[in-house]
Amino acid sequence: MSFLEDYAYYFGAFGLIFIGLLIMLVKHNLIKVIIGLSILDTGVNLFLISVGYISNGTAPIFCRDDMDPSRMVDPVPQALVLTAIVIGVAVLAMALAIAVRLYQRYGTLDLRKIKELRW
Amino acid sequence: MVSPVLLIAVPLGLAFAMPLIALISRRLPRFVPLVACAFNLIVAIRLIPTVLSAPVIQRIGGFSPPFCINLFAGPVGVMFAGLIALAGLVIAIYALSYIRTGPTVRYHMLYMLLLVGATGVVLTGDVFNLFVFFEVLCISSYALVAYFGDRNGLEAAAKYLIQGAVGSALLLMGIGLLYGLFGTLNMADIASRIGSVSDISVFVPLALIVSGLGVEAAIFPLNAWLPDAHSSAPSSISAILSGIAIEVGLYAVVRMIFTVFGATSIFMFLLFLGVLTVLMGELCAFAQTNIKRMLAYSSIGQIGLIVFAFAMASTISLAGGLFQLLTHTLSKALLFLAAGYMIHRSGSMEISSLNGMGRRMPLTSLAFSFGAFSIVGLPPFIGFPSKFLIVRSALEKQQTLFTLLLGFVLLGTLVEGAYFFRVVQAIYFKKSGDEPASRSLAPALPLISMLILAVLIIFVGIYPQPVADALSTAASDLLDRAAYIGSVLR
Amino acid sequence: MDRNQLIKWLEAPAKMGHKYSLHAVYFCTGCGIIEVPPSITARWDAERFGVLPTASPRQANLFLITGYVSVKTLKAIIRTYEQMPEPKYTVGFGSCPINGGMYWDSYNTIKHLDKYIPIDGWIAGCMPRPEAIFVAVTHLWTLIDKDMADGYKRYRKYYSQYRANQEKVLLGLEWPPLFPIEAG
Amino acid sequence: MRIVWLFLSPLIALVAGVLLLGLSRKIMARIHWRYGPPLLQPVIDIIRLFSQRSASHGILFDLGIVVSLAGSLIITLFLPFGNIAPLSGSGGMLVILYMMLIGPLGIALSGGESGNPNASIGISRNLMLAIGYEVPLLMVLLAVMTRYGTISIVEIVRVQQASTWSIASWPLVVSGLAYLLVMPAMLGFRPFEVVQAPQEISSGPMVEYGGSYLALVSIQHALSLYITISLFVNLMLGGSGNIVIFLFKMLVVFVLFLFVNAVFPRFRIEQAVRYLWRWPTLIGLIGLVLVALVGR
Amino acid sequence: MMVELLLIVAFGGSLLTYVLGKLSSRLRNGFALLNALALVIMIGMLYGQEFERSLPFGFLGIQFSIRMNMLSWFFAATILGIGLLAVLYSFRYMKGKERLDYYYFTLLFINASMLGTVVAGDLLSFFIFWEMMSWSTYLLISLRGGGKAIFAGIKYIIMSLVGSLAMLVAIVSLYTAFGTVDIGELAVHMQSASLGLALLVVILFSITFVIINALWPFHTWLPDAHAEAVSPFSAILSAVLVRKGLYGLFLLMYVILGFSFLDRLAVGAISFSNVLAWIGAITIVFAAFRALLQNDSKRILAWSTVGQGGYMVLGVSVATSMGMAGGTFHILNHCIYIALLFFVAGAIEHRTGGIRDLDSLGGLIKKMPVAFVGGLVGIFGLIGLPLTNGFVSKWLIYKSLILEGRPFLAFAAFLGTWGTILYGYKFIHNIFLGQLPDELRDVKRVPFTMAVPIMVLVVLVFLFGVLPGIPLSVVNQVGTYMGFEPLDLNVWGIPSESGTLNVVNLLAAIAVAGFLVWLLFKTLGRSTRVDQSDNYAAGAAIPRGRYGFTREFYAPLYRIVSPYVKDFPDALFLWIADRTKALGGMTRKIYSGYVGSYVMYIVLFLAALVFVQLTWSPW
Repeated sequence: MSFLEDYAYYFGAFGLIFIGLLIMLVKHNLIKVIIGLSILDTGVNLFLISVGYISNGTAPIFCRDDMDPSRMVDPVPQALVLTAIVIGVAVLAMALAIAVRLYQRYGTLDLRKIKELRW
Repeated sequence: MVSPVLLIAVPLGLAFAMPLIALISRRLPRFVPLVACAFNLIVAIRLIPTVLSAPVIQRIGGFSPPFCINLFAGPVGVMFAGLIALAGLVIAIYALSYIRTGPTVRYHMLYMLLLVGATGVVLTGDVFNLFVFFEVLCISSYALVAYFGDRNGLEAAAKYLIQGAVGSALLLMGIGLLYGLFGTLNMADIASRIGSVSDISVFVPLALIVSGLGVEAAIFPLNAWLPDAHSSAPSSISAILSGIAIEVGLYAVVRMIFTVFGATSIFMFLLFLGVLTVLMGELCAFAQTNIKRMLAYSSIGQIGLIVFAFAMASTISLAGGLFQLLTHTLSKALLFLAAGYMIHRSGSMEISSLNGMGRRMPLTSLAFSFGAFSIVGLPPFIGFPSKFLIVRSALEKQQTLFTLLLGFVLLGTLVEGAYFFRVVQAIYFKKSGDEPASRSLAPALPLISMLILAVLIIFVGIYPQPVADALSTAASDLLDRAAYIGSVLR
Repeated sequence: MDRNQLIKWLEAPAKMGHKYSLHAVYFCTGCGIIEVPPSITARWDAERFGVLPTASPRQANLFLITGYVSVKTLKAIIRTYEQMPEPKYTVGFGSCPINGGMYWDSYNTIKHLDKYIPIDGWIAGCMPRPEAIFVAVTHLWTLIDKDMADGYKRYRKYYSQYRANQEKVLLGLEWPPLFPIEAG
Repeated sequence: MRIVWLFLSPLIALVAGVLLLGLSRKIMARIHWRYGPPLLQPVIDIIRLFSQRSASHGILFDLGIVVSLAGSLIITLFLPFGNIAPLSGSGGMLVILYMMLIGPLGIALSGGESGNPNASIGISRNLMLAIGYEVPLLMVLLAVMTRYGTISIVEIVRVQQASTWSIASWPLVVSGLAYLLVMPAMLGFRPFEVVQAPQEISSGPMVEYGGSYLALVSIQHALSLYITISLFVNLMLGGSGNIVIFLFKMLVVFVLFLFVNAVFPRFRIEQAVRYLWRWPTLIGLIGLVLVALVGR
Repeated sequence: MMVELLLIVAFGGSLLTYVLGKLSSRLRNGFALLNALALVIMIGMLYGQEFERSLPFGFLGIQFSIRMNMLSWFFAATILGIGLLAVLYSFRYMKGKERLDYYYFTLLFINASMLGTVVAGDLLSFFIFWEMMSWSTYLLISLRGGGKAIFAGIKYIIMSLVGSLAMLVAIVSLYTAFGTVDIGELAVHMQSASLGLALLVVILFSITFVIINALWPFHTWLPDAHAEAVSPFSAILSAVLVRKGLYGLFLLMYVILGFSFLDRLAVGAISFSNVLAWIGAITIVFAAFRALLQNDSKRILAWSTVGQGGYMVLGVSVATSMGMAGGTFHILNHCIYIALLFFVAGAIEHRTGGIRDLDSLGGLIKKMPVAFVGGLVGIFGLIGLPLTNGFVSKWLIYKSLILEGRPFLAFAAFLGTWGTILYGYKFIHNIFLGQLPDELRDVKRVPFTMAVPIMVLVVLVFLFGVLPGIPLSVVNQVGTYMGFEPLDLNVWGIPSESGTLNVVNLLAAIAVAGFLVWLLFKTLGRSTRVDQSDNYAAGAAIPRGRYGFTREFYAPLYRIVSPYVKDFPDALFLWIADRTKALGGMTRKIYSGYVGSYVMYIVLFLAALVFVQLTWSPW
């Protein structure tokens, strides 16, 4: 079980990533693709978090003398993820804004029909 | 002693101050990018003599590397920063009169953010920081591509965004893996430890990062967004995207591969990829009838050429690649700027609508042909020394493979020549259809910006020696991992 | 070739040339031409008299009009005659050129050819035999000797009359006058 | 002596050429079972022509003829006649080859100026026929020059007299055969009489010539007969040190081709060129290859 | 400093011409002429000097240098001479046309670049000038506008680009091998070069020079370009620009490599010079027959330029002093008479309102006597009739071929000459002879400033034809510079044991014979001038408008040869261009416009990376 315990996050993360990618590959609706993108982002974030995660760890703050540094959760990934989430949100907002405008212009969100630019 | 932080901080501050400035006067924000870029340019030029002797390491937050986020202002970084500032300045001048409609304040703000992102990417010494700056660059360019809010712009922006987001997700994943492996995000630190783990475990982040950055760098086949975005964006943005954004992406790829991973074995792969990119880009461009799409595909071809040069990984080839990068920035920017006004005048992006443009807009046409000649690599324009260096480096390998690949690359150049000369002919020698050949110049400001670029193109083309010297220093900086690690982890 | 003739030739080589080198343009106007091929081929061999068919009037000095002359043909005859270099000799062959022959009452046949171009000699008959050509040639020799084959001079002298006749029957000519026509 | 020959040899050539012309008419007549004109009939013709008044079409119309005749006259100075070749030291075979152009070219320019389409057709046929027979002829001449290693015709004649006639020596016999096949075309004899073709295009380039023009052209024609045959005799039959023997050789060759002339009908120009580019060229090529293989 | 000054004057003059053109067209014309004249005078002063020195600046660490010797001087003199005449000619020809400033600027700029190529002392500056020459030429070819001219321009620049890329690779490989591109130093280094390198360099350079020299099978750009350019520029193109290819060959074969070295590259009979000679031979015959099929006055001349290039290459590749002299002299001669012919064709074009179609011209001898004399003399030179300059050089070439035992090559050369006669006569006949069409009744004479260059060149054709010793002494010095024995010369020709040439004898004979015949003709003949309508037409009066035979002048011959002399290389190149475009059309289909597939590409790229890693594990 320890294996599953240790790596469950990774499986979850990669699962999300694959789900996200799959959605982006097979779905034709722009909103769904954006949802896929969001899932992908979430997966990546989860992955980043899990890199630094130690089960039953402590906060990486030396508030007491007997804190075991090896039990501390790495703070850096969390900072990273925080940033990444912000960025993800920005991208998402951007994407949605564009989707709205696109719908206004094209009257559809079907990416198979939004193919004026090609070749 | 100026600090490289200023290169990022000042424009960033100005960008966010833009809405405030707009409160003072609606006319003022237009000049802010000008000021910022001029400032950056001056700073970069001031920095160059310093960094040529030794790179400036700017630590942020008081820690010392590898724990802090550091800026590494080496020759390459500063040169790129200078280049970005230069291109930014010229295009800002152009945009003064080109961008008149729409939310202009936001345009200038996003434009500044784009430049900040680009400058950040080239100056940073931290992997995650790289990602952040990249996202700044990307998000602002998504928005800028859709600036006019027309059908094509929005479609291109949507596609660009989706691909860009996938790319950054991959990049982020790669960075996460790197961190998982080494527990550090400092490039120099990672570089110094990269040998300590097995090849296969380095490979996965490498593959992810190369694909992630490759999307932005428009390496074939990750470049599907490029023709759409470049052709649909406003011409000033096309110019900056072509001239700066993909270059910065390339820089990032090169920095990661050369300095961080030191992965010499991927070069062969990149070599073939570069040749393939050249051929794909040029062939697609050859079949185009839309001028901006043609220029965009030509950018792909140029990227291929630069990748080819970088992948040969010798001092000369790197210098050649950097030189080609410079060439591409200046020439393609010039081409897009000139094409922008010609399109503005004729109202269509079809090449056939440019017929007889040489009489209607003589100076703009002249600028366009300078750009075209330069891209093709004809002396005495700037394209020639760069092509010369690339050819020289390929031949100095003294291997049949390289000579053969060079042959393919030159084939690509030939095709490039074919379609560029076609356009130049259309501009000068074809009779325009119905419109009487009245002469009208583009407004003065765009002309000034084009003139600056044209003069630079010719001047460096005639006298490339100082640039080449500086670039070969930069190239050895890129190649010399030990020096990099040493100077950061001092 | 007796001695006297030799002396005469030395005196007037041109005349000798005109006599013994009659290059003919056989103008195939009508049936008369049928007698010409026998005369120049092996049966009668005109070449021994120096008579040789030529392809172009420019090279010829003998004009043999063989057969009836219609109005339309007359134009070609005049043109051909005018293009021949002087001195030039004209011979009408058969009765038709002389007086219209059996077409005497045709509206479209020229009855008096010598109203339109000068004729130096006639060969009567319908058809004349090929021998008659040689008779004509020898007669022409004597005429040349006596300077009596002067059709071309007459043409020059009375050109305005000839031209007037020609224009009358042909209702105008397409080419300018060969010689200047004095007013009146 | 050389000065005398300078003026004498064109004259001799002229006389010989005119005689050949007369002879040809006589012999042709005999072959046709006719009596034929007197031997001097060409002379009479020329005298007659000179005495006629003729039409001129312009300056070039006059000049072309003059240049053509002058060019033909000069070639006789380059061709060894017996042992005499007053100007052979001024350029050799190559000059002869080029000077042989002047005759047809002069007539072509003059005839072209006349503006008569028959003349133009004749000239175009003349030039086409020329390129037709030049292909095998050049092969033959190059074979001879390469074989003897010189471009001087006097030298070629000398070597032949020292050893044996070209046409009787081993590799050159093939070339000689090709030369024989193209000779009628060079002489303008049937079956290659397409240039003048009196019945068809009214004697081609000469259609507008009358009077003195035709006289000069006749003289030129006579000279070119002489030149063509003399070249053949010099190159293939070893020339001769003796003028009489030389003329006799010429006569033999001439009569030979007269027989060909008398019995053949006429090719169309296309057929002529096709023929010339097939058999004579093939044989000439074999000859040239043989010479190249055998060497000097 | 003279050479530097020369270049400065040449380039500066071209720029200044443009600037002055903005002020006044008169000033511009005057200055252009003055500039060209000054250059001619300066090059005249440089005669016989020989030096080589490096310039105070360089390019990417490579020192530029310039050299002046007889070879350079020879080519420079032809360039500047023809340039002067072309400028003079342009005044009237280009009058009233658009973009004259641009025209004069580009013309002078091309001349300056060509001058640069011949005085360049190192291969890099040679290349730079070469490229400048290429693109400026491209800019001028299409000046006339219209589909054909544009096609010609693009064809030229693409082929030229192929050439220059090949040359770039060659030069850079020399540089990487020896660390220098100085011609003098390379000549020393090359003697110790490996055969592989030498072969590569020779092949690449030859591609370039064969392309620019328009030898078969890379001739295809030339007929279009020369026919479609404006006539003064066609003259420059044909007379001097194309011959830069030969200059390059001279440099490569004799100055840099040396003939003995070239011989080492031979495999059996396949040696460089043999291949070159055969290419020349094929070019001659092919071009001659192609020219026959043309019906455009300038296109005929353009094809003749192709063919004449073959003669020069033949002469050069024989590599005896006689062949060299012939080839080099032929460059000069061709430059004279082809410029003359293009000037004539241009004059016709100018006066008839742009008619180049040989079927619609005729009878212009009466209207444009100067043009006629020019055309006739030019064609005579082209054919190489005795007393014209073409004769002497062709004589030298033929003779060297025959004496070297290369009868097949000589045969090709001769055959080409006969083809030349055919199309040359067609040129003369269809333009000047025959009947004057009604619509050309009021064509005016050649204007004075156009007649002057024509007459100058006419005089030169005869002068060099009658006194070939004068130019040949220069040619001799060129040969000596390249390491050949000087030819034994007189002012009137070449005395030599295996066949001498004495042009003065010829002149005397022709003069005397011509005089005698003329006398005979004048005393005995009497003739009257007749009108062109007084013409034999089987007794009919000829039609007023037009009565001539010009259309399909050599129709029977066309029918025979046209299946065999199709322009196969041209068709091949066009096919390649077409296929490339189709390929581009196909490849760009991968950018399908559907985002899902784009994302797929990213994933696939990643997969490919993984696949490569797993299969070959390079990382």
